Amino acid sequence: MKKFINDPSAVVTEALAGMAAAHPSLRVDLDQRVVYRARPKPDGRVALVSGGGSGHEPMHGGFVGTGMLDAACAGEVFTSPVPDQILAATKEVDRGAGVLHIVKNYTGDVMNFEMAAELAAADGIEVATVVTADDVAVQDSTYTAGRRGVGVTVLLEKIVGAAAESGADLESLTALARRVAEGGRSMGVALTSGTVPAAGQPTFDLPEDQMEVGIGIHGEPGRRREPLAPAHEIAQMLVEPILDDADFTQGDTIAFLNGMGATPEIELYLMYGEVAKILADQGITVARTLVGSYMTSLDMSGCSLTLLSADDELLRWWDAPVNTPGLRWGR
Amino acid sequence: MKKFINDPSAVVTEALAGMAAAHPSLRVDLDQRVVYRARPKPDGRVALVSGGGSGHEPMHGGFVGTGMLDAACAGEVFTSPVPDQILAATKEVDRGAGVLHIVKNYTGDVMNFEMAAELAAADGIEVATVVTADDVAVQDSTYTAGRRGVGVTVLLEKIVGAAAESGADLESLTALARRVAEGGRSMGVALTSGTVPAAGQPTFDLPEDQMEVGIGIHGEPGRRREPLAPAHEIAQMLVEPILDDADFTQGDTIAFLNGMGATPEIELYLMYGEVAKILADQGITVARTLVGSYMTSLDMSGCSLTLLSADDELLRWWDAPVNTPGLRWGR
Amino acid sequence: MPDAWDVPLLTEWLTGFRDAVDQAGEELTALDSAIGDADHGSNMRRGLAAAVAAVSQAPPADCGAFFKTVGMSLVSNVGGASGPLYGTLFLRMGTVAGTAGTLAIQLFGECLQAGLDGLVQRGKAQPGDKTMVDAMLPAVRAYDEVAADGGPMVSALTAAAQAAAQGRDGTTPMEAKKGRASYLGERSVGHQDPGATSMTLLFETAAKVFA
Amino acid sequence: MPDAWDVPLLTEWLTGFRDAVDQAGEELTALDSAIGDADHGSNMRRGLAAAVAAVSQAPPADCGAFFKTVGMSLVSNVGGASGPLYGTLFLRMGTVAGTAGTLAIQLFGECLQAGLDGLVQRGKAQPGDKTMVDAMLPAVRAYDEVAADGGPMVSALTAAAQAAAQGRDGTTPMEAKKGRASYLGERSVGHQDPGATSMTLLFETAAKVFA
Ligand SMILES: Nc1ncnc2c1ncn2[C@@H]1O[C@H](COP(=O)(O)OP(=O)(O)O)[C@@H](O)[C@H]1O
Ligand SMILES: Nc1ncnc2c1ncn2[C@@H]1O[C@H](COP(=O)(O)OP(=O)(O)O)[C@@H](O)[C@H]1O
Ligand SMILES: [Mg+2]
Ligand SMILES: [Mg+2]
Ligand SMILES: [Mg+2]
Ligand SMILES: [Mg+2]
Repeated sequence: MKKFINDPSAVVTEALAGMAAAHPSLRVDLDQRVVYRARPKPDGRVALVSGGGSGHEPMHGGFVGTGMLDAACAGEVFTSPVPDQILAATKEVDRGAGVLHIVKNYTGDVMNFEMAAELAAADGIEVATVVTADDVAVQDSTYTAGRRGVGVTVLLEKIVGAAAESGADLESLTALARRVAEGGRSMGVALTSGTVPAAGQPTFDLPEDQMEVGIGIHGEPGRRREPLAPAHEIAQMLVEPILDDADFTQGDTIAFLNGMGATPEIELYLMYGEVAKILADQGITVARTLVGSYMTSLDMSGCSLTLLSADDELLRWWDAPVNTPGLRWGR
Repeated sequence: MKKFINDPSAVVTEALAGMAAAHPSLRVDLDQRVVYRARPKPDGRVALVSGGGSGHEPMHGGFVGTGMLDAACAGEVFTSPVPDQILAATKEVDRGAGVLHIVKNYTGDVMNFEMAAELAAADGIEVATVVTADDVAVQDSTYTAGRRGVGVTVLLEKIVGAAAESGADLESLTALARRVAEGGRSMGVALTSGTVPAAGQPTFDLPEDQMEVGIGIHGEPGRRREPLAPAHEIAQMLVEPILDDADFTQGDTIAFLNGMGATPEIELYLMYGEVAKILADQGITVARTLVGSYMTSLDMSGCSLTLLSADDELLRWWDAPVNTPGLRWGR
Repeated sequence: MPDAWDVPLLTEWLTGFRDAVDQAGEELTALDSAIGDADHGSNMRRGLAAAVAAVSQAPPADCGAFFKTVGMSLVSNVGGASGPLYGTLFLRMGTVAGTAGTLAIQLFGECLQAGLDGLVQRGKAQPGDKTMVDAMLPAVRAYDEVAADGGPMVSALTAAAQAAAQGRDGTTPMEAKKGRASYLGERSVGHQDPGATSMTLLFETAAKVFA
Repeated sequence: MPDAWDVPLLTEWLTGFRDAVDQAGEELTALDSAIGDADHGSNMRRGLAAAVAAVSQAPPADCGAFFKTVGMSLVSNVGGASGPLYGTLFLRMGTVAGTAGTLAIQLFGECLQAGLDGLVQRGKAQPGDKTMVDAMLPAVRAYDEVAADGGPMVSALTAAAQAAAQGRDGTTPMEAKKGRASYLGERSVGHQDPGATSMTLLFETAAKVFA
């Protein structure tokens, strides 16, 4: 294991300390492991809280700031945060207009946020929850844990964060969030496994000529192994299952090509070029694009594609100013 | 070699095509391999041109946009661009007020830019050149190739880009650029070698328990090998030679911790936390911080630290709006 | 020795479970590596260390308080799926136990049933989904059968532990429908469920307390 | 056969050099891997392919035009350090050659000296800095000595090739002061310079044209 770390069990807290040192716009509670805005939003606005296991940076702590999240709870590496963290964050950011929890669909995340929401409700805070579940590699069914929440989470936090900044109420924000969650689909592929610091060795072995297709963001193996393929074929493997699952030919689409942590930008751009060609061939209008490593899986080499159906309202929120360490544009 | 590529010899052009597809704010000349702003700056403003080998993304193409570069020339992977590209870019962006070439100190880069500048001058375009040479791992001497230009290049492009936007003339921009180049120092370390696509295998072998200290950004071996150390010791190895070389205790400092391409953000932040502690102990006032992978070395795992002495003017230009794919803040 | 739980015996159970998980930690993580994310061992270790610390720092006054302290410690320190699941299990046992100083065979059976109900309500797993439910459900059934015949406790707990182990073994051929293993689809077949494995340790330790 | 260069002979030299570099490409890149960035072979191959294409597409009218076409092709297609260096070398030879249809031993010597001057001016390397200068400088000196004695061309070029090879071998123990190898400091000692190696091929090929 070759990593810039000290003690494997202290990685999360030490990385949060570095974030705090780097970003005066953030306030980091190192005990509770919660990242807050240094300047909370005004009273009467709905607050957004997200969180999850660590190792996905910049998600979620890097998305705290004007136009996006109010707080992010950092769990152990690849382990969801505990209800105490989420409750503390929820109480801290509530401005009297309620709090929206943005949760990725993993059993642990869902349950820990659920317990925190129950506790917050008992404290008189109005909490609504949206769960993202956009990974088409997993078959959807009410009898299973369902699909994983992946790339659409980033887009949702941006879009709903902008709407929250404008003063929308909890009900309409929740409806907007559900609309985003339902309109997004993702698919990922890995060239190498990541290494969990506490484990000390790669989660799986992958030969030089193989890749994992249909991965999530926790260094887990995918749905199947395939021989390593040229970029244009991999692009096809990403786009096809998404289009098989949902129609993106009507209206506009936001395309998000995400790096898994160890993929250099030159390769991401090359992949995006291949994806863009296929999307154009399929008659899909890409209105906005995001290419970069925004939702990572430690030092895994790989990428995921997310497509999101976007009407004019969504695009307007997408274009609205955002000022976080991980995503920043506009005023 | 596990990479998202098709033909190793087509990597640069295909990645540029992806960049063009992802960023409507850019115009990419795929024949000449030059990245331009889609909307050129107004007449009478000095234009900034940079460039170098590919494989360092987002540098330089990702820094084209308002408040930073006007054009970036992309060479083959780790090979400086040819004078034709630089000349074409220089002619294209000249708004009648002259063009500043920002060149990293490598024999090839310096000579190719020099030839282009001679040809541009012959065409009646006023060209000034600034060369960055901030890498303290290499001994400075007028009898050698001198130090490599590394991290300070990113800071310089931001700072001088902002000043150029404001309408400063070529002479004062050149003076400002020299001041930035002289005030910056960098030091880097690698945990793994990168792989040049055309070569197909890692440039050097590095055992699991070793690291290279004093690396540049071309996947080359460093000045020496050391046993792999905990993050706080590595931070010391980065800070010490910089402070041995220049004094940063007077006035403000901009600190830039850069990832080399395959280093995940959680590790970068952890490293920055260690660096920040040492800088504070040494009485250095970090006024601004940049943490991220802005000047990479393909898929190398590693990081570099750059410190830049900054007075109020430099900080003002640093804070000024910038809108490029790689660096974006303010209006 | 009375045929009922009290706070000292519950404490013995908890520390015994902590020791068993400490010893099996590598195995639990290895099982979780194959079909999950390689942390079930470290999750349970972290949570049980906190639970043991909590009950020894402020010894609970009654059985209900004991279960609640354990449940809250697990919820607050584990995270992931097993934190809320084991946590809810103990919290619900605490609700039924209330201020009782001892739990005889009947009342303890009601506690177990409440815990199981809480676990299923929280996790929504069906039998056959390849989860800890596949160990706990048969365990509670087996306990109830012996309890209906009047005990003694050691027999009920021993029957429960055996049924749990059988249930655990039964998870191996299952295709997971809940938890992370479900993402693997058919690739999850042929691996024993880590949560069912730790759940079996819980019942085996309980039987030992009365043996 | 006249004892002077003309455009067909220069073309033979160029294609011969292209072939030699093609064949030695792996070796040049391997040398550059050890103390540089592993691209000298591919850089030179790319540039010489373009130069050969350029002169065959539009055959130059005179020796000066020939050298300028080659020089421009190298400058425009190689990049890195070797592009401007080899490019400048040929461009300067072209300036001296001018509109001459043939280059006899004296004039060709002046061309070489101008090329060397251009190379040194561009790269600012001193003898002993472990660069291509360490092969070219002794080669030009050796050529001049034979030329001062009146030739013939083949003797002057053979002497030059031998001196280049000797200079190339002499780079191995040097510590690099210029180019990428200089970043390695003492780690550069014990490796032969790639640029001096390709430069030696240039002179060896020239000698073969008249052999
Ligand atoms: N919905 C569920 N209902 C019951 N048990 C579950 C459920 N989901 C997961 N589990 C149990 O949790 C175990 C995994 O726990 P652990 O590894 O600690 O959490 P995580 O899956 O979040 O990493 C599984 O082996 C399974 O027995
Ligand atoms: N300043 C210089 N003067 C003369 N020759 C140089 C100089 N710098 C480098 N060289 C030569 O260039 C060769 C390397 O060429 P090449 O690998 O093609 O370019 P780069 O170093 O840019 O990758 C070196 O082996 C050396 O002979
Ligand atoms: Mg987990
Ligand atoms: Mg090179
Ligand atoms: Mg797990
Ligand atoms: Mg080279």
